Amino acid sequence: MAKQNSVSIRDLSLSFGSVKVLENLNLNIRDGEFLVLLGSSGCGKSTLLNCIAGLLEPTEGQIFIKDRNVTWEEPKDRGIGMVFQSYALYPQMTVEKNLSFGLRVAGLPTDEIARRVSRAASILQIEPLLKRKPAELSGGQRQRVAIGRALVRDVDVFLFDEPLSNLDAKLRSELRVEIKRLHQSLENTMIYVTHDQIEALTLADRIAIMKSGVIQQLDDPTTIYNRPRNRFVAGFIGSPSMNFLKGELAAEGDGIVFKAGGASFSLDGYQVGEALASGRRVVLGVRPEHIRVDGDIQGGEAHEAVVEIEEPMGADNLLWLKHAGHTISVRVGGARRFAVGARVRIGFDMTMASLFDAETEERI
Amino acid sequence: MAKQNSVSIRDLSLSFGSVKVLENLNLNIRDGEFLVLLGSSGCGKSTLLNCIAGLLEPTEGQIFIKDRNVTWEEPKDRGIGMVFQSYALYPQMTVEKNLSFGLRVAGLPTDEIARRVSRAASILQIEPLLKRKPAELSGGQRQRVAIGRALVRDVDVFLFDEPLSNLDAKLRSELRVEIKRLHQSLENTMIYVTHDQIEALTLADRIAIMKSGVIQQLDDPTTIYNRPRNRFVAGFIGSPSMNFLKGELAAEGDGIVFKAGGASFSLDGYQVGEALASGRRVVLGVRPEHIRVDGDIQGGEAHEAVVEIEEPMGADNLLWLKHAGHTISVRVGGARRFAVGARVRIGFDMTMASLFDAETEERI
Amino acid sequence: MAAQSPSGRPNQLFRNLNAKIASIPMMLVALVIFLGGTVWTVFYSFTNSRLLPRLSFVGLDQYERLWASSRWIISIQNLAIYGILSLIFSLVVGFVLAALMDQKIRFENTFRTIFLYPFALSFIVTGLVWQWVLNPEFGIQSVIRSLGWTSFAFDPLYDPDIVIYGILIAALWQGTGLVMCLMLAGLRGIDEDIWKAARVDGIPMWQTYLLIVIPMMRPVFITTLVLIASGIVKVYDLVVAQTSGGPGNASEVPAKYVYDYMFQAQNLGQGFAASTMMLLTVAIIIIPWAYLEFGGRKHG
Amino acid sequence: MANISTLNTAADIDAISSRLAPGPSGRKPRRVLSPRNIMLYGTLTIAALYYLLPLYVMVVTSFKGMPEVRLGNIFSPPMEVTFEPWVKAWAEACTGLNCDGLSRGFWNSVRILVPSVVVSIAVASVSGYALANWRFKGAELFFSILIIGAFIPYQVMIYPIVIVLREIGVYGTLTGLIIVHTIFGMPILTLLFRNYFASLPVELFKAARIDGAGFWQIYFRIMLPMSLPIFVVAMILQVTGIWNDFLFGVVFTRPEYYPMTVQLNNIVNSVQGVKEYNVNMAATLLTGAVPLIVYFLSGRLFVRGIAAGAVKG
Amino acid sequence: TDLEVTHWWTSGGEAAAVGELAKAFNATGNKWVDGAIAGSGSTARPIMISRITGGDPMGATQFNHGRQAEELVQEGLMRDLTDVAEKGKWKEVIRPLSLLDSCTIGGKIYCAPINIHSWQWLWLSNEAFKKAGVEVPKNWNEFVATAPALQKAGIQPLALGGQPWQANGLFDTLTISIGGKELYEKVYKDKDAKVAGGPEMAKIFAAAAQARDMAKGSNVQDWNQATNMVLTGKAGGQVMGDWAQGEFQVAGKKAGTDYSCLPGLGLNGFLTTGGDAFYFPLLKDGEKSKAQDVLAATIVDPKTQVAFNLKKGSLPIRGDVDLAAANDCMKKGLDILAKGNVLTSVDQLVSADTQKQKEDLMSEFFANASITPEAAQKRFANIIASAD
Ligand SMILES: Nc1ncnc2c1ncn2[C@@H]1O[C@H](COP(=O)(O)OP(=O)(O)OP(=O)(O)O)[C@@H](O)[C@H]1O
Ligand SMILES: Nc1ncnc2c1ncn2[C@@H]1O[C@H](COP(=O)(O)OP(=O)(O)OP(=O)(O)O)[C@@H](O)[C@H]1O
Ligand SMILES: [Mg+2]
Ligand SMILES: [Mg+2]
Repeated sequence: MAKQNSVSIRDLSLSFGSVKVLENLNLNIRDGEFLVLLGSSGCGKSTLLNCIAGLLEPTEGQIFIKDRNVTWEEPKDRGIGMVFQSYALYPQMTVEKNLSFGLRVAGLPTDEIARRVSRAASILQIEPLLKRKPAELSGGQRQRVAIGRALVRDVDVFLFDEPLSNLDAKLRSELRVEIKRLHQSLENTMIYVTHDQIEALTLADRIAIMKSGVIQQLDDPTTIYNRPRNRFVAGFIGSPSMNFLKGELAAEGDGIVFKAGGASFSLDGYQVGEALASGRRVVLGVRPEHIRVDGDIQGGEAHEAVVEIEEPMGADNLLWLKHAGHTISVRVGGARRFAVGARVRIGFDMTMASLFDAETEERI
Repeated sequence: MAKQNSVSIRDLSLSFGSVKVLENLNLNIRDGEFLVLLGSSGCGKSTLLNCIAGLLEPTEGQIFIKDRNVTWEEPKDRGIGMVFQSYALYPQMTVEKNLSFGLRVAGLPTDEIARRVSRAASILQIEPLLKRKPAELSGGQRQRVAIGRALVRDVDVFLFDEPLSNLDAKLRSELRVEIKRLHQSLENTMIYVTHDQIEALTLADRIAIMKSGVIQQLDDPTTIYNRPRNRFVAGFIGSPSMNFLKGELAAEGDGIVFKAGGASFSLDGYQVGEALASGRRVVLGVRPEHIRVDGDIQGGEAHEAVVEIEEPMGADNLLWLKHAGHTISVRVGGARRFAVGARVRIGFDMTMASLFDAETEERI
Repeated sequence: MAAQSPSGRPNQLFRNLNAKIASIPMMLVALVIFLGGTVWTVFYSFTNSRLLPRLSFVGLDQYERLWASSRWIISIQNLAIYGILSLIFSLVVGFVLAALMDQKIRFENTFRTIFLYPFALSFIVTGLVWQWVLNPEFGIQSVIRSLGWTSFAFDPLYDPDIVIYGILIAALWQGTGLVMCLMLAGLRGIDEDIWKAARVDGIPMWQTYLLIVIPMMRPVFITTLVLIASGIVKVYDLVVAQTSGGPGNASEVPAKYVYDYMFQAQNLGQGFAASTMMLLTVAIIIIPWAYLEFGGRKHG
Repeated sequence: MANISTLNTAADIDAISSRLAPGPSGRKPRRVLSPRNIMLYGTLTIAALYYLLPLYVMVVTSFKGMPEVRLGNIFSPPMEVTFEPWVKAWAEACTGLNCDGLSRGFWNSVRILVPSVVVSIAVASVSGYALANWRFKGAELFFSILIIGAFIPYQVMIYPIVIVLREIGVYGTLTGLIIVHTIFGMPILTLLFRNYFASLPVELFKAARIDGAGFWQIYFRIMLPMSLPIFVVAMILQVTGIWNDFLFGVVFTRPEYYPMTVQLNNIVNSVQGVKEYNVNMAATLLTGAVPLIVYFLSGRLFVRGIAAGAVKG
Repeated sequence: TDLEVTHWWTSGGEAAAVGELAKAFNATGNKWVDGAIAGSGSTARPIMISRITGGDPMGATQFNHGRQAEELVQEGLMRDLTDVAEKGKWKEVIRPLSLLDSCTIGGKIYCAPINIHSWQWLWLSNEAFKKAGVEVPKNWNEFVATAPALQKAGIQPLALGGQPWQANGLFDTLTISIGGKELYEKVYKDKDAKVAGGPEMAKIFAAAAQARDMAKGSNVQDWNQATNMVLTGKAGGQVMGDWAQGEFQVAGKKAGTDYSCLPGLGLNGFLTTGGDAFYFPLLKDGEKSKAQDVLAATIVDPKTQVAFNLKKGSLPIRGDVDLAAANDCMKKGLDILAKGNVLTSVDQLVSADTQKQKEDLMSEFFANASITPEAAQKRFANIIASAD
């Protein structure tokens, strides 16, 4: 087995009673990697994380941490630290006590405890808060303490279970940056659960996208974003969602084109994974930012569409267009404004598009 | 009194015991307008909305709806409908009952009730759900039913209290579009409370930004975004936040420049509200998307910076740069990637920047 | 190391050993006392044990005699009347009081304390006090008569037809405060927005309570039901203190039958047969409920 | 400042220059004697009278002399206040040969109460904690049996318990009585604690496990400090239950441990001729004093705890 | 040595009597630890039995004569007093000897009888009859005849407490006093269900129905409260055992002038010999065992007998004591005893179970006027048929 694996999960299955939550899951996480588990609510992310932490017993399979089989070990012996969505700070203890609790339980000498606490506090810049109780902290400060609690334990692997989802948008984006910084300075392995794709895209070295207990794709963010393995991944990532057009392939001229609702789109520039057969029923996926409008169109064909709704979002402007029966969302710069009902011309950037089989929904 | 006002609030004050939550608040909302109340948690948005609905009694002041003084009227007589954050559906009733309950209590004839329910159901596309109970619905469906309950009441004014904040990001963006569509088709007055700026920017005709019970700025989204009245508004709107550089004005050549941390920035193109005096201590605010990097720089001066963190967000790529002691965030296209530690050159788009007085924090 | 087999699985018995050790008292009580005691009781109900348990089996004789006894029949009837009425009244009175208390009233603490304090008193005391208040010679009847209505009659404890209601009055006095508290806690747990939604919809207060709030308080009602129902089945002290089952045997209850036959009549077999019948009734009511509550949602 | 910052469009300025229009403004005026208030406070007051009546009668009677009691009207206040019934109830009333009233039983009750309350709450809270946080196979089954046990009349269980206590050799001792109180407090208390602990965030428990705390460490250092409300509820329930207990106190101990209620029963039941109602009432009040005081001191916490423990089923 | 003694004697006269017993025992250098349990035998007995079977027995305990402790003895939980009895020549002095029979199981003696109680007394309030303007009746029948006059004067004719054993005792008394010895023995000793359902018994039920009408409206629970009604002239009379005597005595009333007593309801001269006895659980502690023997001897001792029974108002268990100090009523009782007109009490003839069933029937019958005597008799016959 490759030595560089920090956490390795083999054939893991877990059921609650008759409900199978995880099934035959395999996952290898490299040393120092920042892995994000992304998936919609209830897909089993927390369950997987709890298995790694030892808080849930797998029904079958094994878990290795640092090449040691820890499947049956107690959470504290696994060399992991965990940060929870609701912070889970001990409400009756001061921040300092919160941080040192685990160490005191383990019976570490006092000066060692003090050293570690002050190191964690300085890394997280919470020194002034050490004497306060959790109730006296703001959300972001609580989150930092929760991270600190994992930090003092000097562990190899950090587990985060949606650590930012209770915070408001502004704080979330600030703490996101801090976690990223922390990872850069500590270089620990981190496994991070979220259902927020922005968090996943910005933080991850690799993202594992889960759906009902199965990992759909495990890749770096760029690949996931640009070359989704299947339609689920494609639709799950990106906001607003990728535009999907149902249609079929047809031979036109000397190449193959995509036909949908009367319009036909040339597939020039599309990186094909397999041979394209005419007549095959497929779905074309194009992200809103890969559709050019009016002046932006750089050659190629153009189609006509009507502006239905305009959503200005500050930096960007989101258009919802009607085109041949489909509603298509398009992202343009924040400065470009359109009137509702206006007719525009659009062009697809096929180099960035995806084609999926209509049946299997796998990428072609 | 201007006839076009749908809701008009005069000198409204409200205290809980000794805590003043709203103080002398004035607000006029035009007929058919979509007004968003935006502000951080606890600033009094819900309180204001509850006053309008008649669920809280103001300590002082008056409320007019359709030019009728409703200050002392019961909620049901005000011609308003309200949608709550937690949906507040009656859990033991079917969707149909939920929608029709208020009408039945009001003693409307059965066929009229049926007509209204089916109209609301078809507008919201929840016909197939009419026989289900709320527990059997997904979050988005519940939200739609909650809106439907306001819809059947045939009211002039719709009040929304953070109706989307319990939903996940994907659903949120979908329902946002639907609410916008609903407004376009109904043309009612809508007052919408949120603390999510994307919602505010995309939905609003006008946004009222609140802070501790006081309205900071009331304007259309573009103005709010591009010409924030003060530093609070500037920092509150936009994600990631506007970059603020503290410095002072200095005379250079025949114009005034902005000097911060040794670097000096020309103010060419900045639309000045008042005369600029050299030596005045000011804060320069520039949004991440108004900073050009390397190749994008279109003339003007350029400054050097170091890439500290790169956050790919799919469509965009967020850079955190170090420049003369400041950390500056910059938004570039998703396709452009930078290595951490790389040196880049940046240029500010002064036409889109804001200058604030360092003391009063008001826009100059 | 990939070869390390899953047989490294430690013995399941020793997982969470401390939790199991700590649960021993609970398990012992459940098994030895409640289950063991029950089995023991049922077992000896088929014997003709007198003062001491003896293993001389008589089949169903004790049950035949039990159901032939008019006192037992009356006890069962009384329990049914008392049980149903006290359930209904506790819930209704408790809920109404709680609803009134929930109107942001002044002196809430005072009222709550007044309603709750009888719960601090034992049934013996409760029975005693009410026996006295209802005593025709000293209590309400005599006071009202002395005010001029000489024909006024209110002596529930000495009238076999209504004596059980006299007991009910005392029982409600003692127990509704707790129900009120539970209901109040339940009401406070209802989402504030529901009230607002109902107001905006123009739904009158009473309909809001009846059609919206009460159905939402199901868990509270269940907890309350368990508390009241377990008290009803066990009612004994109150009857003894108030009427000793009299006049005649008009206010007898099953628990008293059990006690009297076990200890006074020194006929354990008969007492055990009666307790078995009580257990059976309880089981018929409880087990389906327990199944729904605890079996249905295992990992609550 | 607030007004100025809202001045934006011309229309706004128009509206504001007109200021407050005539008509309703501010808080809707309320009559203190509105029908609603009369209904509300009327009902509450009548209910309160019903609840207070017996207490009033007890107090009033306990301060009357016997002749006055015989006069008949139990509701009239004492014409001549006498403390004699109280003295008698506390220190002089006889049962059999002992004429030291309730005073003797009082300390016995305290001696029974304190360890019984402590032990029963300790056992039940640990069980509830184990049930809520350390689920293991069969735990729920035991719990179900326990809950059904709550419905078993005490009288039925006396014999089996006598046998069990005899077999382990603690019959008639204080230990035996404590065990009995623990057993019968178990079902409801365990239910309360289980529900309460289950309503605490599981993540706290998980965090503590990752921190390496074991069963007892989590219980003592994490759970206990967060459970004040439910402990108050349990304490109130047990204090009332145990203090008011008569049956177990007399069946499972010997006279030197007889609790106050036994004395109360003796005083109330050993009547010499006419019942001395005034003494009985004084004795009743004295016996009920401890739980009553506990109530009055902790009523608010009680409601909070009930809300936390009982309602989330 | 300290010896804990449990009993249910807590009313005024009873407590005074116990005081005498304790004094006598303390005089032997031991110490009487009083374990009174109020609320009559039905409350106290379960507690006593639990403690004995639970392995934490008291030093001595009261039971009624009869079969209440039979099984405890059979289980070997009780101390054999044969030695003490022989030393004290109990067989010779105790009268009637049937008292000792019920202490004897398997030829050994297990209890020390302390007093004789007889149920068949009618206590009358002279004051009440004076108020009603009628003669104080001489027997039950006359008493029944005066009832309307008493009622007119606002006086409750017959006081009857609500506890079931009182109704039952009243009925048994009517059986003996109206029905006579033969009927009594046929029904209770021979358990002849035919007789129990027969015409002789029907008369008794008719009388009981009369008594029921006379007792209507006596809203008291305890027997001594009922006695108190007689004592204060609120009621005409009460049928109650000789222990009621103690209440009159404590109140300082004089037999003959303030109240009258009619043994056998003034109809015939039969008394039953119920009463109380002390049993001594088997103890491990040798010292205590010795103290138990001393207490047993003390109980039967003539001096104690006199002192105790005078206070209690019951009759002594031995014929050789001088009760000069006894009042009129007691003397009447002693006379009957001396004549040998004694019957075994119902307690001794039937089991506690049968007694309880009878009690249930009687308390229902006396409380509920809608039960006809015939219906009650039918149920009575059933109980006797299955009696043991
Ligand atoms: N204790 C349990 N008993 C039964 N089913 C459970 C239990 N815990 C979780 N599940 C189920 O397992 C599935 C996965 O749950 P999990 O908590 O892992 O989801 P998640 O991906 O973390 O979702 P979220 O984003 O909402 O946290 C869900 O369908 C859930 O209902
Ligand atoms: N019933 C009340 N009693 C006392 N203070 C209250 C009450 N309701 C609200 N407040 C206070 O009034 C302020 C405004 O509350 P409000 O609910 O209007 O805020 P909000 O802007 O809606 O916040 P959020 O975004 O969290 O919903 C807060 O500081 C809150 O603490
Ligand atoms: Mg989760
Ligand atoms: Mg709010």
